[in-house]
Amino acid sequence: MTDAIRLKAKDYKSEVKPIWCPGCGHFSVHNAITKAMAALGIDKDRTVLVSGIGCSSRLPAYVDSYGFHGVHGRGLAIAQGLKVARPDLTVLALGGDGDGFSIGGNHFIHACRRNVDITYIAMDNEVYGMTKGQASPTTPMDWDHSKLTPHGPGVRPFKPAALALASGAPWIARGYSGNPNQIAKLIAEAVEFPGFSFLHVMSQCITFCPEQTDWKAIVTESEAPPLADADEAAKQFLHEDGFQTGLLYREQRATWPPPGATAAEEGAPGKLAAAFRV
Amino acid sequence: MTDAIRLKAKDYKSEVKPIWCPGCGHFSVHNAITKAMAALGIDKDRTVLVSGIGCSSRLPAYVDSYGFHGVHGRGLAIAQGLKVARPDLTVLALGGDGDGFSIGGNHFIHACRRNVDITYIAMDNEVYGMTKGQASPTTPMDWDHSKLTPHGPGVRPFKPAALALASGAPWIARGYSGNPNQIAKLIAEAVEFPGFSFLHVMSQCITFCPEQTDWKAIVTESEAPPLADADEAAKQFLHEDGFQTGLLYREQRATWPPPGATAAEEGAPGKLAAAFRV
Amino acid sequence: MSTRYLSIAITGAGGAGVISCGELLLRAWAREGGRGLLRKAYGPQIRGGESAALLKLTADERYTAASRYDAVVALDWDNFTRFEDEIVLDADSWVLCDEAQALPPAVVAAGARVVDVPFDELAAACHPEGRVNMLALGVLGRLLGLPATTLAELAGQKLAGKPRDYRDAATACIELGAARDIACQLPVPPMGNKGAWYLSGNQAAGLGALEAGIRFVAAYPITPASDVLEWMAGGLERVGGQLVQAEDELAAINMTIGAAFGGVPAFTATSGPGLALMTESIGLAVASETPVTILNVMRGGPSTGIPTKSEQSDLNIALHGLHGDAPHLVLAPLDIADCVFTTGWAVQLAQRLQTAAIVLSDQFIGQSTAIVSEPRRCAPFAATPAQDPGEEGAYLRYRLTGSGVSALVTPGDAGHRFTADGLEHNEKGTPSSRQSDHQRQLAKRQDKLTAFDFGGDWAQIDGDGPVALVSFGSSAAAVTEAANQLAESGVATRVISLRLLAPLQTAALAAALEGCSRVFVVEQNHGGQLFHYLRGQLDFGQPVHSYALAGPVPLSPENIAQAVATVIAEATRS
Amino acid sequence: MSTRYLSIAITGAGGAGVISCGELLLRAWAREGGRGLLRKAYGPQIRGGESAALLKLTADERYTAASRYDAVVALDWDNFTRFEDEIVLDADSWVLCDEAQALPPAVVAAGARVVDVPFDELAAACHPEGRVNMLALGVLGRLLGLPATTLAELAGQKLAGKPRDYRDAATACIELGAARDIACQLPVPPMGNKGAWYLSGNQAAGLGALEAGIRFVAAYPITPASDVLEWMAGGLERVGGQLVQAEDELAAINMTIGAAFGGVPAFTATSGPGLALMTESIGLAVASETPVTILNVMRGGPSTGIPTKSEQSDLNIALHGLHGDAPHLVLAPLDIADCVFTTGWAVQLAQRLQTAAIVLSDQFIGQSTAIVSEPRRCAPFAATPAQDPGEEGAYLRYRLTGSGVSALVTPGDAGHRFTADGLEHNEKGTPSSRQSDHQRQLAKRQDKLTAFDFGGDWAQIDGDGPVALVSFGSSAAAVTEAANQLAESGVATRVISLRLLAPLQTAALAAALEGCSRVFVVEQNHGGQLFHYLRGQLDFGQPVHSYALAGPVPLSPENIAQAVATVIAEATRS
Ligand SMILES: Cc1ncc(C[n+]2csc(CCOP(=O)(O)OP(=O)(O)O)c2C)c(N)n1
Ligand SMILES: Cc1ncc(C[n+]2csc(CCOP(=O)(O)OP(=O)(O)O)c2C)c(N)n1
Ligand code: SF4
Ligand code: SF4
Ligand SMILES: [Mg+2]
Ligand SMILES: [Mg+2]
Repeated sequence: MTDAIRLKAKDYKSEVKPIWCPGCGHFSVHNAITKAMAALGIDKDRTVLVSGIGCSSRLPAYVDSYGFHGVHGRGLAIAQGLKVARPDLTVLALGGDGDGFSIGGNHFIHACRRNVDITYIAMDNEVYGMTKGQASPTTPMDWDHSKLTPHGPGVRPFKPAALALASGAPWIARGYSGNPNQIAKLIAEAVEFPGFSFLHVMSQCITFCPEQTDWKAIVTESEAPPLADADEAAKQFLHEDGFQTGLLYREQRATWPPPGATAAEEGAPGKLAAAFRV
Repeated sequence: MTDAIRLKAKDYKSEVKPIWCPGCGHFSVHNAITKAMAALGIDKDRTVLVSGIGCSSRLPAYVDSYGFHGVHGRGLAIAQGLKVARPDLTVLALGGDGDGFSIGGNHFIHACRRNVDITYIAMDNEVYGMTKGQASPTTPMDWDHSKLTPHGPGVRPFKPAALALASGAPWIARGYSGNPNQIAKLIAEAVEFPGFSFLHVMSQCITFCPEQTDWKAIVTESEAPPLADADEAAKQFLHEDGFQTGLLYREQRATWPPPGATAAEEGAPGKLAAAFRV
Repeated sequence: MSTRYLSIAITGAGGAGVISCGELLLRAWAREGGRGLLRKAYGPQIRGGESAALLKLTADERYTAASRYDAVVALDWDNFTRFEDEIVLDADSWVLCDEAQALPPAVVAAGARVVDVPFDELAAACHPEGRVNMLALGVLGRLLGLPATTLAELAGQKLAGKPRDYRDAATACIELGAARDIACQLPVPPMGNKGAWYLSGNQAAGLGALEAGIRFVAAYPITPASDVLEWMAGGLERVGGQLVQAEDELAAINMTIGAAFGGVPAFTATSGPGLALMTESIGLAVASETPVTILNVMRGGPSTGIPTKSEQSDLNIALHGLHGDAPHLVLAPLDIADCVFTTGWAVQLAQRLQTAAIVLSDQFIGQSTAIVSEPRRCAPFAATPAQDPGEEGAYLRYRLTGSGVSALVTPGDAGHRFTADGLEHNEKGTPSSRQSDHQRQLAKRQDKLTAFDFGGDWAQIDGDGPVALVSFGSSAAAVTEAANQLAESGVATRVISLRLLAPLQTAALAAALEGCSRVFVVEQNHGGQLFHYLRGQLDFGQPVHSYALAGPVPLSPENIAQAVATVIAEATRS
Repeated sequence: MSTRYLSIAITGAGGAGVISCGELLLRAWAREGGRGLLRKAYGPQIRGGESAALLKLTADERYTAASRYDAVVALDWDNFTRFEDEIVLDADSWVLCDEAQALPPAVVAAGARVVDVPFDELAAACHPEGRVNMLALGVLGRLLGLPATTLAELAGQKLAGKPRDYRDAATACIELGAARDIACQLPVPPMGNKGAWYLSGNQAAGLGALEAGIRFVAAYPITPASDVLEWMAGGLERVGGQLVQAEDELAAINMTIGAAFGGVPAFTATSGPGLALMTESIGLAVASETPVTILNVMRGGPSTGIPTKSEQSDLNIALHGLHGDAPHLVLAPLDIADCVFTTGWAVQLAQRLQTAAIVLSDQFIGQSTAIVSEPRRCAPFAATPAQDPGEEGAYLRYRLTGSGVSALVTPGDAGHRFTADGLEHNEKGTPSSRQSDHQRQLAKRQDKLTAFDFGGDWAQIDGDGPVALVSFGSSAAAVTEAANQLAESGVATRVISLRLLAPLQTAALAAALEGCSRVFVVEQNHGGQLFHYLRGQLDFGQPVHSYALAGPVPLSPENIAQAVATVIAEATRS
């Protein structure tokens, strides 16, 4: 960033007032993003936040950068297209557990596999907040607060970190909305990591899952260095209770597209046309 | 099956002539399915084969049972809806690697998670056969035979078994088109397994990937009992070269919907209406 | 104003419970034999934002949105401006509020009469757990002449799960409100009708579907369709059906198709964005001749648009959103009660004609709650005319028959195995790319719709005047109301409210228009979708005008009447 | 028959190389200054099934499908019946085949003249690696008067990667064929034109897109659009762009939108089923005003339909398949060469008007290869009229301007940060559910299209007779040809071939129809989609008739001419 004055976190907030319920975990993520931006001294004009639809996906408008509030479940696809076309930009994709793991599940696993250099923050409250509290793919089997699944979804929840690992994600971390400073630190690392970085944030929905205030008591913060071994990571991710936070896994591998893929050939369009002449 | 005469494999073939290229691996799967049906003495009239679109997905018409040839990538959704509505039927879903892991990826991971009692056979030739040879999510990174990806896809292929495991599939096996008897045995076991069973068949595309005839040399057949431990399985699936065949993983867990979920209440529709009366 | 009605708006912060207040008031009103509608409006906040309960009480069940409000109960004025477009006040309006809070400029400008009710103060003084909405309920109940005991009883039922203290507080506040003498006269409509139902359009649609035989639903939540599903989840459990919450709309429609293929009548509900995701597979249902019903509760578009507000802008996609030539059914319920009939009819038609039916409801009728006379039901169709699948082995799933409808068997049926296919196929179902097979199957799928006798329910026709007002779905109420107003000013109309949009009953519609000198096509969208569609299908012998106005504010009968009157006046003058 | 052309069909098993034979023949013909078209037809088998190379050589570049065949080279007769609908023979036709193989009944019935060429035997005798298709190439080359050396040279280029033996065999077979004296006279059209191009419509569309500035493509393979993408993958690499093979069409369109938001002109290509999956997000492009171009290469529908064959049945979904009121651009190239112009124009219009453009090509022009005069290009638009985003911080992304087009900045632009949104929004882009914002933004998105001056390229108009023949896209060629035939029988026509379908240029079209006594709307689909669309948009003062016939067999000029003549005769009689 060329700007001489160092910006503070609050300088990265836009003037739009969030629509979230008081006490919503997404406020923490919003704070953490702006903190990370400040810590990185990131250029607002060269940063884009992309999202789908959901309470969480409303976030881009609250940050003073470029943003794209897309359609439900497709934020990751927009973000990848943007980054491939404009490798000079810093691109973050954001969304909820419904947006990312339910309707957007295919883009999630393919983004992990494709390894385009973007950061993806999934704000997981184990519920569809925006549509007033239905079960998501991470909702506990027996959560019976939704009339749509009155006896609970009855289906084992996804373990997003395990899914990301199996799909090929090279950088996996977890945060908790009760600890925005840690989220900020992880976001900064994710942005700097060259490749697809997946940050899973447990972000409580105070309105539809007030019981999530109990998360506070069971969250653990990992001090251990991130695992670089996929076996170990898989073992951990399949078994964990889902509340260990910190950088969990990191591996270096080639990003896509390969660097320098877009060098133009001298006079190319003309030559292409010429090839059709008899 | 009530029928007194025991049917042979060939009795389960329909009269429609397959459109496949001579030498296509899908013929083996077709044979294996009819063998398994004969071995199980399955009732043709109570069996449904559901598929998406692709060379592989053409299979249902070649079997003398009920069938549904759906649209690209959605066979698993049709199959699950059918089985939930009609638990009395035997439902098999079939398709290719493009159909199942690319466009159908979201249904694949959610079917693994949901655990409806169907059998899913993915006929993986690491290519889109039907559309004339483009890369699929399982194509090797450097496979440069498609004009769409002239330097190879450049992206690490999915490991379908690992993905299935991370998504929650309780029964995972692998077959190879060079060994239809083993496929038949696995299909029979899959059909009898109470829950979602995922059979990954390496089924060569002789036309667009003639190099796949080399698979013969590297396939191994597992004699070991299936793993029941997810850690061990994950470790194996993330590392394997993809050619170990046999039943790889089996775990018992509750299927969805829970049994007996559809018992009707006496006079229910009338009572529902009555509740709206002032 | 031709129709006597009483309109009341109750506004407040999201937490204040204005919607509960409105619901309890309407329920009590229903008990006394009143008729009325409750529309709910929310700001964009999920919780804690402002909300409004918009009541219209009217003895004749004319359930359009109110064009002005007789009374506003403002528990606070925060963000009132968000509703400014909808809550129109004038000098005849009464405003009940705490005068200590400054009035918004719009209210001052309207010159409404203000009555001081210090809600917060009174509620707090009445009981430590006292709540302003219950106080308002008492106040309004008195103005309507409702017994405080009824209000308290209904509140008690609603709060059954809450601590006793809380319930006591409610009763105390209701009583306090009911005891308060307020110098304000409201034009209370007559009560005393009996035999009413109390439900929302979404509930009515769910009931219609279940009654018509739906036993399987797969869906993905979306506003404003989620509450159809939420009601059906409970309902299906009781009738022995099954609901699957799918991972997305692509799965939802395909699961629906799978269940239908299994012979279980199957249904899904969604809204615009979800419908868009489903069109590929609705085409599969059409091509494979698998019966499915899709309820689309329309909201503001395009794209994510305005999810919580009403509009009729999904007509185009419902009619034409499928690729290829894919004839199917499109219907639209005309009002809340009609959601029962039209949804049930759609389900039965889909089953009978082995195709997809799209039902276009909208947020206005879907999420409003009303007191209505017992809804008409779609009489169960006579059993499907006997279709003989023929001998074992000789079954032709897609046989060319006179009616275009072929015998359909379902798995489990012995000896009539077939493979359903979305690829073009011959009569047996085997894929074919021959011109002859293609043309015949295309014709079959079209002809079975064209040839079917849909009877008289394709539209509701009122009046026989020379000016035709044509609309579809929920606009019908506003148009009917506009027709009444026009009648008062001497313009005789003929109101044609379309329930069946595809296949359009062109001959019947032409007959219905016979003798009309002028046609107005009224709809709630920007592009005049119905207008263009009708012109494309029908040769109008008379001038046709478009009255198309996008949401989210409901269509206003007054404005429609005025627009019609203006055109007629101009035509007469020139 | 008004236009002199020579039609040749070469049929055989999939492995026999009939398509290569057709391609080499057409290339050699091009070298000599001939003009012609090659259409490829395959059976459903992936490999090993039957296939046909359908050639039409005609000096005037009238590239309709042949209505009958002058000659058929049948390398074998297996499954010939699959092509029976397309390869029409009569007593004037020549059939070159091995008489040892029994003739199919249809050929016998047609009374075609048979010439014995024992292909298998001759090829085997000529060289151990001898191939029948090369023998046929030699035979046909001689009949067309093409030098055997040219054929051998082109075959050598094509077989460059094969072993020498193989290439030698090809040369030997070609020479043997060329030396064979065949007692058959074909009406060979004149050659000697120069400066031709040799390409398919799909290649032409790809070229048009790249020349218009496309530098990003995301797509998912689908027949018959994959070869656009396959050509573009190579092309983009050379012009410094990027192609992403997406996991599905949902990802493809959204990646395209993402790149476009980044300021890089972006494109995707698909066919019916894929377009259906994209409509939700095309609506996002419309609402967020992000420019994208979608090429839809139409195939037989509905559902999976007939993937390898042509049809024009995706007009409805292209026009109306988006939910909500979502005005956008729909265009259709009129022929293979025009794919360059129309696709380029679409890209530029999408960029200029900040919206989505759907281009409707089809399998017939997309996958046929032709020799054409140098294609016309869409002249690069003058740089977008200066749009001042205004001062830092005061930028209104969705500002209401006179033209409806607002200044668009892309990330990286200092100080004009905004968030694009598919939710309804105010001028700044902040979500809003207010009536006033909604109505204004709806109007803006419509008006920017309505107000734009599209110039004269909206249609191609030929003739000024009183009978109008209106069509769109690839039907234009058959209609033009029909018009010529009608002219010969004294019916003067006016052919209006629509290139711009939305926004429909109603005023220009009405002007073009002025003085016409009768209008025929011609299209290749079952439902008469264009017919109904035009009637819905335009007040026709004269009778309008629909000539709509589904695929997969291409529209026949003769049948169109006859249908028109019949209607006119009847009208005159009555
Ligand atoms: C295609 C489509 N389907 C459904 C919806 C309705 N919808 C909006 S947000 C949402 C889920 C939001 O849940 P999540 O992503 O977890 O975000 P949260 O609100 O919990 O932060 C749904 C189902 C939609 N907008 N579009
Ligand atoms: C929505 C949609 N997109 C794309 C296609 C085109 N398509 C047909 S089959 C296929 C891939 C087939 O590959 P796979 O599933 O691996 O089957 P295989 O042919 O290799 O057996 C594709 C992309 C389609 N039919 N529908
Ligand atoms: S509903 Fe839940 S997720 Fe949405 S804003 Fe409120 S607390 Fe947050
Ligand atoms: S193209 Fe490949 S997958 Fe398809 S039928 Fe031929 S060999 Fe099999
Ligand atoms: Mg959530
Ligand atoms: Mg494959």
